[in-house]
Amino acid sequence: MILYLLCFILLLIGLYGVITKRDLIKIILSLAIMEYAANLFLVLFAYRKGGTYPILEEGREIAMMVDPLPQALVLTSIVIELGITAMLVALAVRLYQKYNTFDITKIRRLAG
Amino acid sequence: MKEKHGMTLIVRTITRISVWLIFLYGFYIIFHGHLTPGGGFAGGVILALALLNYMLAYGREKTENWININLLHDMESASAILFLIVGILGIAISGSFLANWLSGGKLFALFSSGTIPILNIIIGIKVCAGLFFVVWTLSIFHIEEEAEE
Amino acid sequence: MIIPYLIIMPLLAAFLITLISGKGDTWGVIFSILTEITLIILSVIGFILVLENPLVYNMSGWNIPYTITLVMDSFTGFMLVIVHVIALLALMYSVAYIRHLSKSWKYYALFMLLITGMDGVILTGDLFNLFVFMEIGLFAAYALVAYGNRPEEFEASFKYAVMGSISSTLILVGIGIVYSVTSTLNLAKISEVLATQPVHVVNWIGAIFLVGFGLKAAAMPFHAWLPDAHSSAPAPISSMLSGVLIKALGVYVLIRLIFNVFGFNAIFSRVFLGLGTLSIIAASLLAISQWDMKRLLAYSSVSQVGFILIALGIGTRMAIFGALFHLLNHAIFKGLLFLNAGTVEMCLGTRDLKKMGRLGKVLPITTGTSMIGTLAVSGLPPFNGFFSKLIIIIAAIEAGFFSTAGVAVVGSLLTLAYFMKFQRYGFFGDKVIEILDHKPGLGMQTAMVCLAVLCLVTSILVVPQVRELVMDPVINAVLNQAKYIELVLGR
Amino acid sequence: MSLRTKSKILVFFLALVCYLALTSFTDYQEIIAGIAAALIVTLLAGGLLLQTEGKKNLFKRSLKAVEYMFRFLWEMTKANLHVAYLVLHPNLPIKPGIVKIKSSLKNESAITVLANSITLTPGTLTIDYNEKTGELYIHWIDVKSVDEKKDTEIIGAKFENLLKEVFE
Repeated sequence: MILYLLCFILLLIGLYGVITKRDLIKIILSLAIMEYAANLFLVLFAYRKGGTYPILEEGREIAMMVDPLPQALVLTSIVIELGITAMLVALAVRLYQKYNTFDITKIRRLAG
Repeated sequence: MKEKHGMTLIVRTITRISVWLIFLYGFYIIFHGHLTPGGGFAGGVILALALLNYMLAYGREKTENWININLLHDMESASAILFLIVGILGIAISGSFLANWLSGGKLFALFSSGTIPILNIIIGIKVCAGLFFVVWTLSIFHIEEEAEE
Repeated sequence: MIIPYLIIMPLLAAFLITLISGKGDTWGVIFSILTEITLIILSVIGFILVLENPLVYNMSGWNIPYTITLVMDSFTGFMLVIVHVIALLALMYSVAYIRHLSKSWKYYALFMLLITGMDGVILTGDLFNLFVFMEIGLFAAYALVAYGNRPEEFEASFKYAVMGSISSTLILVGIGIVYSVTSTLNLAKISEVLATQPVHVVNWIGAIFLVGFGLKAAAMPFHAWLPDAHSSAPAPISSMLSGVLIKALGVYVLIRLIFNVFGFNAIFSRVFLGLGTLSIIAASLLAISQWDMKRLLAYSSVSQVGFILIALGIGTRMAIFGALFHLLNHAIFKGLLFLNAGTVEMCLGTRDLKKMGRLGKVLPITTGTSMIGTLAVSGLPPFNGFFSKLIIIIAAIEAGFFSTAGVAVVGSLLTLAYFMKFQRYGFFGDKVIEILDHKPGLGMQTAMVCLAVLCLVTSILVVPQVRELVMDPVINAVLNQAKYIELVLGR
Repeated sequence: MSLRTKSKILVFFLALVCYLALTSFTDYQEIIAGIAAALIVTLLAGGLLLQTEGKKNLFKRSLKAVEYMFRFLWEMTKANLHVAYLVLHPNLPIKPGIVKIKSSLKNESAITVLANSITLTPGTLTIDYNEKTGELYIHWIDVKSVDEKKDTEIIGAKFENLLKEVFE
């Protein structure tokens, strides 16, 4: 249970960072923390006490393997996050080119 | 402007000596995707890192001489199309998209599990090219920015 | 077996465009338009086929617990037809419009990815697959919002991407919770298992998904990204985003999850009513104060999504008809209005309503079609907007939600008010304009005229015979949870 | 046979051996896959390994290399003890700074090995190398002198002479 709580706290730390930080790069990093917390959560609930890795090899029994599906989901979501993070970094670089700053409070051409 | 021409001689020499080993490991991971952890994505990332290692050590111009950037770009889209073609062949042969239309082979052998190794190789190429172009494109931004100032 | 091709074709087109095109956009235009025409034909055929008996497609030859299922019932077909009609017209419009921004094939490849994402979300019967396709579509949307290479577009795109990532993370957590409760990701199976769970579990899961997909649908407290993103994007993309993306990724998924999977209950109804009321009133008031043409339209999108939400909250058969009808109508007239705004922006070089004037002489077609669009969105007869709003109000009164009916009436009046402003300053201002920066192309005008005609034609859906033929199967698909489970699991 | 071809052949066999060591030497499927992988690697990065023509006396040079290894281990042990002494001393008598030393080595590999040896030895760390003048910049935890010649003597000389014999 304590692990789930820590995972949730990690998610909140990321959310806090996204909301309060003013630097574009810090916002991207906070988003990454948030996404890692979600991934961690997925891996965490698939775990069980004494479970082993879910890879079939010669002479291994299936009984004590952990659930492989959430791990597959996490792999997929990591790939997606890679794409989104690359996109965000590219946008941040372009914003820096146009405004000469990473400070989000100074990037305000769109009102309201 | 030092970055444009790469890093010092020490880094370059190490890269020169080790780049083939990184490539080999990437191919190993891709080929064994259906037997061990890893697979197309992980192996593709390793391949891309080998290319990026060279790019960081030697700079952009030398990388352009070493690998054909246009060919890599074409390979990226071609690999996606190949993936879809393998999937559509599944419709044609077995009746549903991405169905495994090759024979499964013996369990735990290298040449087994039908189309999955083929798809792994295709994904590996796609990820390698894609990830390489992400960093490549970001480094173009960098140079433009310096030129503007 | 047409179902997988609806996803394969746009994906194939996207990568063919990147492979074949050198520098120009000729191949991009040819491939994307050909694909889009094929997709329209496929989706119309599909819609007609599934009116009788829905189709289920299991990917890669495995059976249900091990595979990703694609489900096509009449609701899916309905959404697909909307998406592809708007997409084809937006694409026709793009050819001339995008060339004045930049001549690149990248736009068409991204556009095809956007279509892939939406098609996938609509067709899939698997929760995680839905997430993946949603991210594909959103990724293309982020890139397309920033396509015009102006500072404010990057800003809007960044904002959109950050908000989108937060909501995607929430949805991922929600998927995790659903999987830990039900041990499956197939929507029908989830529905089956959740029926045996205590109701508060269902409500909590529903709450997470409501926040996540509410952000995508831009219901009022979660709307902050929409006015920036939708007003900064290139015009055809604005019309795609406002017209279909927020519905395919937000409203459609909410309807599918709440009605077909979780089961509609009083709490969901209250939440929908609350979100809808807030969206209608607050967004309309915000829209009145806007002087930026496309921003006004973007706020109007938020308030119109509010109408759909309150209709869903009422939840009777008639209200669902109103919701689906309004969804269709909003896609058409908001698409049209964004294209009009884009034409004006291209021809005058500004979006500021104060700087515009009398455009009747130089842009007769745009003025005429925007008039039709305005009348439709403000709910004046004989246009489609009138009927859908009327149906929603009647349904509210029938079900005893009098305050909701009142909100809907006030909302319609406010809509009329801000669109009067839009027309008065945008097209019938005091200054007579005679010189234009650019001339609108033929494709642009055709697209606008087609949408304007559709504004009138879709009114035909209220005729009882037509409604029975087309809309009743769709409403049944939405309302009948048991049938969905039965259909997918094949019992 | 040109240098590039030689390099490619060398890479091919090295890659094949490495791949088979990762998997198994007996399975024919692995051998086929290994040959394929080695071929691709050779095509991609084969020409990069060798850049300078090899010298004669390979056997003698290998012996020297082994000797160098032992010398290096010995120096490392000494330096480890020295740093341990510095850390454990209650006054912490360190005097960090960056010094410049001059190396007479010309061969790229030799310089790389020298720089890495200096980095691996505790207490010293190679920061940069100037190709034109042959100068190495080194961060030193306990700077004993600021004179370039003397520093070269203390840090570089113990490796340099042997490396010259190994590579040149």
